[in-house]
Amino acid sequence: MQQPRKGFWYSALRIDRRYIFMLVFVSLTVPFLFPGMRVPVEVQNPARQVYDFVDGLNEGDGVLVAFEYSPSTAPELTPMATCVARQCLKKGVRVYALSSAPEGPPIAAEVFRRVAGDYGRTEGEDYVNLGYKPGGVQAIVLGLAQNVSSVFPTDYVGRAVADIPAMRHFKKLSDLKLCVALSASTVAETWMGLASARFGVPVATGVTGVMVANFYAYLDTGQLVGLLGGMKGAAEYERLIAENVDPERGYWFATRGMASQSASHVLIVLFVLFGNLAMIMSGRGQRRRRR
Amino acid sequence: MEAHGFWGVLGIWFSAALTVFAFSFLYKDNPFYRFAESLFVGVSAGYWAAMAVHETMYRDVVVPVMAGFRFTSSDPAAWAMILHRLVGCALGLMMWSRFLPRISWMSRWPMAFTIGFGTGVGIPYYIQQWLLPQIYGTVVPLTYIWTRAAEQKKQIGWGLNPELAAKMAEAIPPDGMLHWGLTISRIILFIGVLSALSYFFFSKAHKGAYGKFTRVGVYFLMISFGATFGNTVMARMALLIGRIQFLLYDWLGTMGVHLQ
Amino acid sequence: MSRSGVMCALIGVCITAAVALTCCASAAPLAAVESAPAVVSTESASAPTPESASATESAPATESAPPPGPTQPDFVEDPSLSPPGSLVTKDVPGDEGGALLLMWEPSPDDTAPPMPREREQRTDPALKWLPKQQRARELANIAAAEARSKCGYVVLRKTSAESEYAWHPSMVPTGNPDGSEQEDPDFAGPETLPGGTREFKDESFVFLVPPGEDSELVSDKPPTLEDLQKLRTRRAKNDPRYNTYDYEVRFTKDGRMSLPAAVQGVRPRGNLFNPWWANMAIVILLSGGLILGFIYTARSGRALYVRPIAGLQAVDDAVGRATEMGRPILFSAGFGGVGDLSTIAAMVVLGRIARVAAEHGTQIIVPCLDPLVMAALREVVREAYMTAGRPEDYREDRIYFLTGAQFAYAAGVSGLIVRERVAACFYMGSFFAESLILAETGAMAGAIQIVGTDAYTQLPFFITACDYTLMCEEYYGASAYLSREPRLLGSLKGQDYSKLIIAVAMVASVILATVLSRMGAAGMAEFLQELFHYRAG
Amino acid sequence: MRRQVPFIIATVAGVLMLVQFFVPAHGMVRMQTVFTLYTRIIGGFAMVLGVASLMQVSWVRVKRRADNWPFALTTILGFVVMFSVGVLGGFFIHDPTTGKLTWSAGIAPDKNPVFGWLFYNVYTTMDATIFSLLAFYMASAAYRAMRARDLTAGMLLGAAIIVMLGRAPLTAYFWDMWLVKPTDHQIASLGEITEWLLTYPNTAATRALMFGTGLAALAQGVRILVGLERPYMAGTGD
Repeated sequence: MQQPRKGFWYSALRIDRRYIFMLVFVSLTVPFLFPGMRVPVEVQNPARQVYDFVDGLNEGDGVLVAFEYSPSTAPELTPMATCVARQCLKKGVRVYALSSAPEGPPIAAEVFRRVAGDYGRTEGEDYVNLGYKPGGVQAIVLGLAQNVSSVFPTDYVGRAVADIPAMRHFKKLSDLKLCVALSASTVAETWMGLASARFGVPVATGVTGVMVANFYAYLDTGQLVGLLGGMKGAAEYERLIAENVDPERGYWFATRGMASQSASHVLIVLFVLFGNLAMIMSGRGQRRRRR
Repeated sequence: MEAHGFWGVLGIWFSAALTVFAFSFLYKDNPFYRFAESLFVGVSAGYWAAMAVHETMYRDVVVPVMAGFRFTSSDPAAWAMILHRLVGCALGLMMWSRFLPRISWMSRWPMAFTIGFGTGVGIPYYIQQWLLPQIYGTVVPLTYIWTRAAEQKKQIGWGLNPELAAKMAEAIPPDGMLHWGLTISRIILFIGVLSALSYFFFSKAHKGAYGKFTRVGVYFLMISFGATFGNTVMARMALLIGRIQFLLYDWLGTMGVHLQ
Repeated sequence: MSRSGVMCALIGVCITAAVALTCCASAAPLAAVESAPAVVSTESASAPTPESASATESAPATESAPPPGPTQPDFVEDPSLSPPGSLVTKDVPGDEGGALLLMWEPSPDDTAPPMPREREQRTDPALKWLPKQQRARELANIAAAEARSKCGYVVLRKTSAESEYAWHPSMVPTGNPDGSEQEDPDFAGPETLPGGTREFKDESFVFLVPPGEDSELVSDKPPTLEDLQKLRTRRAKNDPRYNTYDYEVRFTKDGRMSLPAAVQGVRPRGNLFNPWWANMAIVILLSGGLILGFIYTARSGRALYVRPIAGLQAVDDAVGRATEMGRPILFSAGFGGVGDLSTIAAMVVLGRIARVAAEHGTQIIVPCLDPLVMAALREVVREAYMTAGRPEDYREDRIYFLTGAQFAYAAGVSGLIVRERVAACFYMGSFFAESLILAETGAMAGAIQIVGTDAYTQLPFFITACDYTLMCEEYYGASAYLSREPRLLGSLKGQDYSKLIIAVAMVASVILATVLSRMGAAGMAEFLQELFHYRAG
Repeated sequence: MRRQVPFIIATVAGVLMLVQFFVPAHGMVRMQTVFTLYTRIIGGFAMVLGVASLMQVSWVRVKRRADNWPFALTTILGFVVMFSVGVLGGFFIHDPTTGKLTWSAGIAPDKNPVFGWLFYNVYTTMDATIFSLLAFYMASAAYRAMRARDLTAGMLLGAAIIVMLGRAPLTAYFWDMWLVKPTDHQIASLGEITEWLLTYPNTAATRALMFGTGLAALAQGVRILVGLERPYMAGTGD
């Protein structure tokens, strides 16, 4: 019964986890020391569907971007918001941003500040940052379906909605052609359930990698028109933007992170394989009961 | 993050310090991490309490009630509005009866209300979100047959750009052909749904042929969990990449080192 | 329970009915004056329906507002153009009462091909399955678009109390439904509906909120009382509870417009049932009925078989091991609120764990995320200690509120696990991203970890890092199995049979759909799918 | 009385909300608004209860000079500063154009410099950093915990590896270069394999889980409505 408690494989399994942490940190940091490196990204269908849907919109249509996340998940979700804003504003599609989280509007403002100037778009005419509203996303969507100005009497900087030219084309939810819900929580599902199922406005979502697998079930039923999953999804969208919309400025944050992302994935896979190999070699496979 | 100023730079240094403190937990538990942790606990409690005071007590109670009193003379409906706020506050105050054990039974009323409300709202939401749409998505013909009309309709619906639409139109085989790939995939999907559902069926012991079938369900579940694991690795790495970018670009940036 | 329970149930039903009636009564003015007296004629005949006195009273000064519409219409009235025929209104079914459908026959001068009505679009196989926006795009693609752009229709509206018609708000680019817009200098006439249009859905109605609830009041620059009064007066005109409405539809061509087809004294109606959700009601009634039925079967004493849930034995083992080692155990009820079902299941499991722990004399630590949950868990543990006959060992300060923030909580608990050298960790409830921090720290500390959660995104980490995992329903099943209540077991059976029904329905529908589509009856297959459709409108 | 009134309240509130969903008439919609308001207000008051508990625990530790009491003091200080700045800052903002404090009704972090500074440099930073610690734990779990002990675990592992490699652009690129292009697309690209895995087997299992979770939630809801479970009774003595 007693297994040998020494040997290379045994000690490999008992290795201090701090070395593992160190390897992770190195694998993520080193690619950033070579800023010129650009990893080619293969575009998948769910991201292409979002791109194609926006591509099919006409100048003057309205798209709502819901910034339902806090800065802690910004590395994954902000590149998506930037891409949507870039594609829409380049075409002249109006973009409306809002949030049910107090952390959302500053991020939206930053995205617009970064993108709008590139295409000569102005706040109020081509895009509006409506700010945030407490009380939960359900109340917001139900209110928007009736009348925007009842939920958002002013925009983020306090201008009355009645004075904003772009808001003439967004009086209630059904005036919009697409909602993009960017979220790190089940809020994206709520947007989908209400805006799409109840009020008939197509919804695309951008979610963190954790939630992607579950959202495929909604993609299949048509509850979503498209899906951006994690930083990879954002990088795919960035590639579509860079190739079709704006070759100068398409590649941004997510693509820069892809080298690190690849390195870390390979590292984790190696960890899994090595750990299993060590388990087999040291004969510790039956130690723990599993289901 | 271009414009900084003194407070901006101080903020970046302070957050960089907190970041390093938090990472130091990976080495071992230490006072620096404890400091960052306890500060975070306090600050987040303060943040949420301030939000509660401001968004609930002020915005939902004080503002409407104060405004409502101005209308009571012209519109009796204002009294009803004020009454609703007061009822809400009364229920909220009953929660505080927990501070006094002798009357703590009063706190059951608001709790009962909250729980009943959540239950009533939750039931239709779950059905609408998880039951019907997923049945709807499963109840499709297992055989997928190409038809030009259906494919082209999809393209109009998606609003594809012309080149892509033309390329896709070329790929459509003649009407009436069975699409083998999709058909097999749909059969797999259907078997997967049924077998995984049967794993969560508690009225029959997992024995014999039925036991094998539920075993298939477990395999599907495991593939799904594996996919979730893979995607989550991507998500967590992305977040760490975000922090590393903060350290490399913003923090080093304040010291005049520009990597980009 | 029995007699007083029945009494209470009766009282509950009575109160439910009373409150429901009260609520419907506030919607009663809508139901009383419905769109029935729609006058179908081109020459306006009967007077508008008189409003109830109370309604006029609470609508602040409707008559004082001047009509905001343009006084000089941009179309010249031309009696030689034929007006559209037989204008009728129809309430939109299954809504709150904020929409009204106008339907008319196209003017004889309208040469454009008729546009399919929304109802017809639903049944048109070419359009039926497209969402609303895509349907509109498809319609616009149809070749007749050119003919349709040559002529059109305009809709004018006024409240019955007003004297002058104005362009319908949705036809005026600046028109807000609340009428709060300024005069637009660029106004160049209303946006007309394309030729061939036969219906128009007026969705511009809004319900006035009680005074004081206006969202303007919470903005940075709250309006003065007078401004707000004016705003409310303007908005009241769009509230169908206080007004009835007169409509005119005119045919337009080349800057001219025909005489109107008019309808007077109509208003939308709030409905008492949303037919689009009938299938949902059936599911709730069927499954709920099955569950209740099995509960009462179980209470009558009949034995109901439930397959053993293996994870539960592990719970007792873990507490036993903690006792041997003389270290505390940790319980986390996750991130659900006190009303969440996952938290309630956690309470049941905690009751069991705490009782075993009390019997063994093992300490139990419960850090909480939610003050309500904390209060509830305290009581659960106290009761467990009482049941075990050791109320003196119960220590309230071991069950405390840590923080409401997710990662502050994760950080706090992981620090706790290391510091207190916890021997067994139980994570029961709904968990999010912090699951890995908790599970990994516990694994590092060498604790036995047992998980029950309905958060399927977190299951892979729990499965890989913990000793035993109750997945999703198994977790709910465990709470039924543990509490050994016949009622809970009964409801588990009810769920099982609901699942069986779903499975049978799916198998039958899929086979039928496959056969039908092979036989070329794809429409029938789609009808089958439609039975499970979840969309509202 | 003490036992039955809460049950009646819970049942009435629950049944009314359930009925409200199917009855779109304005009165019922209005009732939902009012009930939501009640719940929000109750939640706000309950938050005070929770914070009081946290402060009590921390204060006791400071007073008794328990282990690590300075950290408890840090918590209290952090709370006091953030709370007072947040509440006061919610009412007064510093207007940069006039240089005066003005009355306000906004708590938005970037309208209030002190609150914003604490929010972005403490709250946000720690939130993001602790979130990102997960990446390290993930790696450690992959090395120490993910074991192919049997077929099911092997499948979990295999699916995870495929997805991880498929989501890593670099490996997908090399797969494409070495396997897909030489065989003239007879072998699917790694990205396509991942997509298929996610779209079919993954969706199948997700659906089964959704059915189960939805029904379980329904059952528990029914039990609460008919009073077979009374979670609201807990925590109040008696």
